[in-house]
Amino acid sequence: MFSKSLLRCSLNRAAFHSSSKRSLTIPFLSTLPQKPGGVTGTPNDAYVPPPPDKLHGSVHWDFERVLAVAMVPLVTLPLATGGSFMTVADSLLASVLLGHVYVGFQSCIIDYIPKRVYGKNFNYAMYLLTLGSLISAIGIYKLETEENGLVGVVTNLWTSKKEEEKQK
Amino acid sequence: MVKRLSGLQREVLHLYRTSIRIAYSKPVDNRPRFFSFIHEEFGKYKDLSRKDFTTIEHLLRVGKKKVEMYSKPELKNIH
Amino acid sequence: MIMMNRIAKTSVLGNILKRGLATASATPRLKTFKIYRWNPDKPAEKPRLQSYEVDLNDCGPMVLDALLKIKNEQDATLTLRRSCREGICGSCAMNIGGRNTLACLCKIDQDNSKQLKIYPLPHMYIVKDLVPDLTGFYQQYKSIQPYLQRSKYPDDGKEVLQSIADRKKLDGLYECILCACCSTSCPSYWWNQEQYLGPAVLLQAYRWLVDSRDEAFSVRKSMLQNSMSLYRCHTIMNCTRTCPKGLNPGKAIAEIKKTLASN
Amino acid sequence: MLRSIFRTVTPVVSTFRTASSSLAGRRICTRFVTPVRLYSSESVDKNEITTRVIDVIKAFDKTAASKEVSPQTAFHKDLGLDSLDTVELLVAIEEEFDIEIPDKVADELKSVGETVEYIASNPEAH
Repeated sequence: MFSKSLLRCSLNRAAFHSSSKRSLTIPFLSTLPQKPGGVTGTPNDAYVPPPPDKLHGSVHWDFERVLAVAMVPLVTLPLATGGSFMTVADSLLASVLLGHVYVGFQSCIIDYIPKRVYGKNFNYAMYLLTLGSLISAIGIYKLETEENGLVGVVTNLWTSKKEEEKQK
Repeated sequence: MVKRLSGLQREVLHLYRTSIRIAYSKPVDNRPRFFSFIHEEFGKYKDLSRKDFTTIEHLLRVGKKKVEMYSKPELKNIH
Repeated sequence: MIMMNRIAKTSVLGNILKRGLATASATPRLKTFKIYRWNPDKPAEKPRLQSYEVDLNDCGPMVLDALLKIKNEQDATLTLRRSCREGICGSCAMNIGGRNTLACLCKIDQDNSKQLKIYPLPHMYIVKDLVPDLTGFYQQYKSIQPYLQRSKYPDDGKEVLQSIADRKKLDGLYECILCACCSTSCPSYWWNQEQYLGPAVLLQAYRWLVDSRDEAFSVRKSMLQNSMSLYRCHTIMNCTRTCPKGLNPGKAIAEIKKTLASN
Repeated sequence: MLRSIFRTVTPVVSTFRTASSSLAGRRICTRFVTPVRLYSSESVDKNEITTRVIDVIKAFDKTAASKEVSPQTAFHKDLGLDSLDTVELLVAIEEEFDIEIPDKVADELKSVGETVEYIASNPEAH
């Protein structure tokens, strides 16, 4: 995987190498002007890190891990019981999954639409993500109260497919 | 007649403007040298294609670094 | 006795002669090296791969030997950094055959039917040919304050002592030569190298964090407490895979995350 | 070279011009005595600006000196200046009036009239 990605990169090299980051940015989003050559000053000027912020640092990382670990029993339980699942546990699964997905997408945005390059567009992407998550949260609420939960939906998909096959 | 300038063109003009301003910040007697140096540096790539983005961007980067160097007040003259 | 001596002498002589003749008469094993070339003095010319043929019979075993042979005999304009030629200075880091490594520690594949492609370190601004601009990398290294910080030094003016167990913690960290192979192989570093410190610098950050003699750990920890400096590491582990010195930056970063998480 | 000589001469020339263009005599006297920078509070008269701008243009290396320069003259069309020359000329004018024209404005200035207009609207010009 590693050598492959590097090889691909080296093939593209001729195209982007002396170009700036522009060829690597998302084409329809406006970008901020960047430092010439990615740096200012000499090698003797230290890089200044952003101000310390635990909420976006270790606390955020802990939150990520807790969600990921919590997914394990929540997913294995319904698989083991074969579909019959309590509403409480089911809604817990749905919300933890939503949190997990939210944190994952957040990471993607920080990686690929960084504030340093995209400025306002970074904020817009974050708003969009929050909006989508809120809508999903409402969806989960409806799913749990009016229908038979996330596990129920998955079981339905499973069984209906089988029935279709039987009909054929 | 009025052509909208592209972002890159505007950047080139900005670089040219800053370098000329720096030339004005030097002692009066030495200014012509700075001017002719700037003219020479920009004149070298006058025939560069407008579409040759990668080269223009590279030259802009190099130019900005040079401007940074020449803008130091200790630097008073060039030959 | 004399006879014996004579026989031994002739056989040795014969051997030398034979070997000499063998090397002279053997067909040259020409291997093609494709090397990335770009000249900053002619910026309008696009970067290109230039092919050179080197006779492996007449060349040292390492890629750096071949590069220097090319520079000496074929093309003096080929530009590269090198210094110690024994893997301790970290100057000759480059991308050889798709892998970031030190040219002086990388053996030439003796199969001369295959070409060998040599590029500078990926995703860096290029100064010329195989020389990348590492200014940002050095600035980041400086930002982690890579020196011993403590309020008191021993009264006798001798070294600060530490236990054998404490010293052991630095093994696998202090050997890093800052060649930038790992940082430039990291996709996260490719996207965010202005803000993400990258594996090499984080390995050093950890090296000073675990040093029992250092007292600035709270400062060292707090400067990593943001979303960019440390947490852009997604344990891709390219760093560990590519390290020419066999170190494990990925593990060091994980250890930093653990120390930060538990406080 | 020629230009720099001209530049040192222009302030004197412009003061003479203002004298002939029937301005208050007292002001001219002070102008001879004190350096130009001192009265920044007064806004400068438009005609005076025009003459000074035209002087700078005439002193500029690359303009055909024989050509008549009026407020209607366009830098590119009439004076045959390319974009870089225009930038250089504008910086020379900036120096003359001791102001700094922001990039956005400067990229839009296409003629002598527009430039004079901008300088007149700038309170820091003198």
